[in-house]
Amino acid sequence: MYSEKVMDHFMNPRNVGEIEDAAGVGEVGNAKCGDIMRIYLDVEGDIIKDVKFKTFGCGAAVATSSMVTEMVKGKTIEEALKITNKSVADALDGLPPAKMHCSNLAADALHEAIKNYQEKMQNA
Amino acid sequence: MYSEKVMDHFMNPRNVGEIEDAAGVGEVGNAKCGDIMRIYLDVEGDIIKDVKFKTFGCGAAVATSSMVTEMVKGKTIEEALKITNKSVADALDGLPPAKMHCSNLAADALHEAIKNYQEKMQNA
Amino acid sequence: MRRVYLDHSATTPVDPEVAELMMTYYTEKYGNPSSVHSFGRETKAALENARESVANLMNAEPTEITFTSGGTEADNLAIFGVAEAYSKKGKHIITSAVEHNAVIDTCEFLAKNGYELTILPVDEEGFISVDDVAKAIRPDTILITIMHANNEVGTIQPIAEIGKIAKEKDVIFHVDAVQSFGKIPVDVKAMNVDLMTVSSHKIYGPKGVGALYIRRGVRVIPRVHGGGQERKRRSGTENTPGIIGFGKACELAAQRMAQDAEREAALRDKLLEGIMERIDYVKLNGPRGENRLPGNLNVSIQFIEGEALLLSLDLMGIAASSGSACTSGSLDPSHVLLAMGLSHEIAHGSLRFSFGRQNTEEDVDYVLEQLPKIVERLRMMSPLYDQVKHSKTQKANAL
Amino acid sequence: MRRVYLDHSATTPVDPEVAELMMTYYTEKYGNPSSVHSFGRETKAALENARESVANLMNAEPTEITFTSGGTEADNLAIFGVAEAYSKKGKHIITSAVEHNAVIDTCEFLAKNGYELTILPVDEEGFISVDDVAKAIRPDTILITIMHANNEVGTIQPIAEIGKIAKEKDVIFHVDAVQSFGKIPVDVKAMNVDLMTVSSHKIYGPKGVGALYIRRGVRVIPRVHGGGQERKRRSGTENTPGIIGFGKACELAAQRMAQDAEREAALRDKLLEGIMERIDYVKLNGPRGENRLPGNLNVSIQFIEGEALLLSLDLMGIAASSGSACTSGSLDPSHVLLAMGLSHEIAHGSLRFSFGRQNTEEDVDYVLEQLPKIVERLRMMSPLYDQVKHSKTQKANAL
Ligand SMILES: Cc1ncc(COP(=O)(O)O)c(C=O)c1O
Ligand SMILES: Cc1ncc(COP(=O)(O)O)c(C=O)c1O
Repeated sequence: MYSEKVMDHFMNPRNVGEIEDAAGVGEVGNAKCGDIMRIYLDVEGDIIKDVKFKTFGCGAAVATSSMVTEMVKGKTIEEALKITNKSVADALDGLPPAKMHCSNLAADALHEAIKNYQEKMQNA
Repeated sequence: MYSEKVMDHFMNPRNVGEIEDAAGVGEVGNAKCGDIMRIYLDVEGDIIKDVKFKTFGCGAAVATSSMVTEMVKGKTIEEALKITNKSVADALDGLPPAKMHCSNLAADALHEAIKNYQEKMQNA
Repeated sequence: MRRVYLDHSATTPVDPEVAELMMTYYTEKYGNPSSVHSFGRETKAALENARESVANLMNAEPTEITFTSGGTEADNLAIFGVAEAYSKKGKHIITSAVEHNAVIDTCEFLAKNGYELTILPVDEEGFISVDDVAKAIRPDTILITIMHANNEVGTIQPIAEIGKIAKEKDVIFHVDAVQSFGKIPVDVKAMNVDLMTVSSHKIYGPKGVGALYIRRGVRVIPRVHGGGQERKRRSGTENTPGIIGFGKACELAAQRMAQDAEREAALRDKLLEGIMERIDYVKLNGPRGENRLPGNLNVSIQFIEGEALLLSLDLMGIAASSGSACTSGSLDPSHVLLAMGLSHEIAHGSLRFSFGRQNTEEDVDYVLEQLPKIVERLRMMSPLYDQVKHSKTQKANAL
Repeated sequence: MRRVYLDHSATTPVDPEVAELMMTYYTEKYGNPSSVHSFGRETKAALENARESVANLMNAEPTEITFTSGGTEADNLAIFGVAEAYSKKGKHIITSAVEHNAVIDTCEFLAKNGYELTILPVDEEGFISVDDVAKAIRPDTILITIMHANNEVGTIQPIAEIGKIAKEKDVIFHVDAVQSFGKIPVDVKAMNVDLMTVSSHKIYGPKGVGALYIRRGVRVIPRVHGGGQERKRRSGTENTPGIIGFGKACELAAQRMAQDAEREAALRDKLLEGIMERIDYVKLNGPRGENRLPGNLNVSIQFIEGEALLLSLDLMGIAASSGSACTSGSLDPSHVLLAMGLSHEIAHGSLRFSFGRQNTEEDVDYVLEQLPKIVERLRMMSPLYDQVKHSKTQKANAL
C-alpha cells in the first residue's frame, strides 16, 4: 500500500516534537476527519533554522509531516512557500490515491506556520 | 440419479423385440418429445402369455418399458389394467422427479395395447 | 518475527481438513454437477451432502439452502429478492444503523429506486430496541433486515424477539448471520427467521462461498439468471469444491463451537484486562457478557488514529483491524461506532482484535508487550495527547 | 475400468499447478485483501497480479477487469448493468438464438420488464449473419450481446465484424467468450468489444470464478452492493484463492493455447472420421474448419435418444454430453440445435464430445470401440430404427 519511504518516515519520523516560543506555529485538519498536523518553526533572518511537528493521523499523515520538515529545514521562507502537498507526496515516492486527498496536508500546515510567523513579524 | 433397478432394466432390458401378428399393439409418445414406446401383446383366453417392447427414449423410458413387460407377463387383462405409471415407477424404486412426467409412459403404452386387443376382439 | 493473526472477523484461514477435501474436488472429482455422467453424479452427491451440513448447523431443511458466492451476494439476494417479489404489498423496509454495507448499501440502492427505508438507531452498546422494531412496522412494510451479531463490536441482537414480532405482524424477516453462524448457536426455527445470510470464509471455509436460507414458502426473485441451478434461485455452474468445503467447515464448526467460544472469550478477556491495566484513556466499545461475540474485542485508544496503530502493530507482526476512516478510504470513521454515539475522534482510534482457533495465550502476551510501546510512541507524536497531559483531567479508563 | 473424460466444455479439472498455488492462499496467505496488515497486502498483491494475467490474455488493461463468481454472473452483470445504465437512451437489446442460458434468460427477464428484444436467427451451421445484426440496430438499441464460440456446436461467430458495426453505430457490444477464452486468440481491441465474459472453470482454473471485461468509459450499474470491492462494480470479499488460480490458469493457457488447439483438433477429427466410418445415420452438427472450436465435436446419432447414449457411454467410463431434452429435465431439446434447423427427433439424439489437455489417441480408440456397440444395442430397441431398416432409404451419413 505505502511506499518504502512512507513506511520509513512513519516508523522513524524526523523532527517530532515542539519548539517552545516558536517563531511560527501552523495547524490544519481536525480530529473529526482523523488528521491534525501542527508544525513549529524557528526562523533566523530568512532561514528556517529548525522545524518540528506533532501529528494525529494515519500513516500518510505522519509520513508527510515528517517529510515536509526534512524538506524545509535550512530553506528560505520563499523556498518553503514553493513546497506543495504534491511535492511532498512525490518526495515520498507517491501515496495511495485515497490518501492524496484526505491525509496529504503537511504542506498546508507548513504554509500556515509561515503565515503565522509573518503575521507575528508584522505585528512586532 | 437413477436407482440401481432402473439402471439394471436400462442395461438389461427384459422382453425387447416385436411379436409378429400380435394380439394387441400400443404406442404412445412421439419423436418430438424424445420418447416413443411400443408394446406388443400375445393373449390366450384372458391371460397375457407374452409381451415385447420397443422404445426410443431416455434411460427412464427404456427401464419403465422393460419393467412393465415383466409386471404384466402372465397376468390377466383385468390385473394388467390396474398397473399405473406410478406403480411401474415404484417397482423401479422410484424415478427422478423430472422423469416422472415426461418419460414415465410405459403403463400408458400397455393400456393402449390392451385397448387395441379389445377392439380387435370386438371387431372379430 | 512472530506473526499473530487477530483479524478472524475479516476472514479466517481454511481448515487443513477442509482444504484437503477441496483439493480432491479441484483435481479429481471435477465433474459439473449438472452432468449426467459419473463425474457429474459424484460431485452432485457431495454438493447435496454439503447442503445438508449447512442446513443442519442452523436447523433448516436442505431444500431451504441456496448457495451463493458469499455473504454479500446472499444479503443482496435476500433484500432485492423480497423487495421485488412483494412490491405489490408495499415498499417499506426496516433495517438498522449498524448493518454491514452489504445490507445498508443494498437498502439504500432500493431507497433510490422507489422503496422507503426506516433505519433504526442503536444504544451506546450497539443494541437495537425490540420496541423500536415493533413501532416501525407499517401496513406496507415488506421486510425487516437486522443482523445477528455485529462485525465490528460483536453486539448480539435480540433476534428471536424481533422474529416473534415480525411473525405476529406477518412481515418477512431477514437476518445477516455472517458473524454469528458457526460461532454461537443459530436456529432459524427458534428465532422465527424467514431468510438468513451465512458466509463460509468466516468459519474456516473457503472465500467466495455463502448461502441464503429461504424458509419454504417465502418468495424471492432471482438476481442471477441462466442455467437454473440452485432450484432456479441462483444460476451459474456451482462452485462445487467451495461449497463442499463450506459443508465440511460447518461440520467442524458444529463439533467445535462450544469449546472454541470458551477459549476465544477467555483470550479476549485476558487481552482486554491487560490493555486496561497497561494503557490509559482506553474505551471498550460494545457490550460485556454473553451478548457479545466470544472472539470479538473492540477498544478505542484515545488521541491516536487507527490506521497508524494498525501499521505499527503490523510491523510487529500483529494483524488487527480498525473502524478508522483511514483504513477504508472514506472520510467518516465506522458508521457502527458513530451510531453508538462515539465522537469522530474516538471512533478514529478504534481497534478490533478478533480471535480464532489457532490463537494462544502467548499471542495475547505478545500483543500486551508490543501495544503499550506503540501507543506511547504514537501519543508522543499526537498534538491531542499534549493537551491532555497538560490538563490531566479524565485520567481513568472509560469502562 | 478406463475413464475417458470428454466433457471439457462443461467443465475442466483444475491444473495441478493451479491447485497447488491455490492451496497456499487457502491455508497460509489467507488475509482479506481489504485489510491494511501484511496478511491483507500479500493477497492484495497476488489478486492484482491475477488481474493482470487475465487482462493480458485478452489484450485489456487490468483496471478493465472485474472479477465475478463465474461466467453466468458476468453475463448478468454485463446485460443488466448496461440495460440499467443506458435505459434513458433506449430499451432495445439484440441477441441471438444460440446464446447460453445465462444470456438468453437474462435478456428474457428484461423483456418481461419493459425492454425489447431482437433474437437473431442462425444458419444451419450455427452462424449469425453480420448483415442481420446491422439491420436489427435501431436508434433505441443500447446493447448487442452475441457469444464468441458456441458451447454446444463450437461455431465461432464473426465477432470482429459485428464489433465494427456496433462501433460505427455506437451501440455497446457484449461478447460471451466463456468457450473461446484461453482456447483460441481473443483480443478485445481487435474485436471492438465493449464488454466480455470469461470463466475460469472452462480453462483448468477453479469453478466459481469469472470476470467481466468492461472497456474504460462503459458504464455498468452494479448488481451486488456492499463493501465496494472491484472498484465498486462488484462487492463482496474477493475469492482470492479462486481469482489467483484463474490468473495462473490464464498464464498457462497463454503458453499452451496453440499446441493444445492443434492436438485437440486432431483428436476431434480422428473421432469424427472414426464415427462416420463405423456408424450410419450420423449427422455432424456445426461447421467444419477453422470457424469451429478445436476441441468440440457434436453429432446426431439418429433413431436413438441422447440420454440413453450418455448413460450407456457412462457405464463404459466415457463422459460426454447431449443436447437432448432428457438431460435437462425440460421438454424441448437444445435450443441451439433447434435454431440450426434440426428436427426435434434429430436434436434428441445429439452427442457432444469436448476434448481437453489430458485426452489421448487411446481415448479416441476406446470411444470408437465402445460407441458402435452402444448405438447398435439402442437402435435394436428403437421403434424408429425398425422403420428405417424396413424402408432402407437415406443410408448415407449426412455430412
Ligand atoms: C455482518 C457481515 N455481513 C456480510 C458480510 C459479507 O460477507 P462476504 O465477505 O462473504 O461477502 C460480512 C463480512 O464481510 C459481515 O461481517
Ligand atoms: C457460452 C457460455 N456462457 C456462459 C456460461 C456460464 O459460465 P459459468 O459456468 O462460469 O457460470 C457457460 C458455461 O456454462 C457457457 O458455455
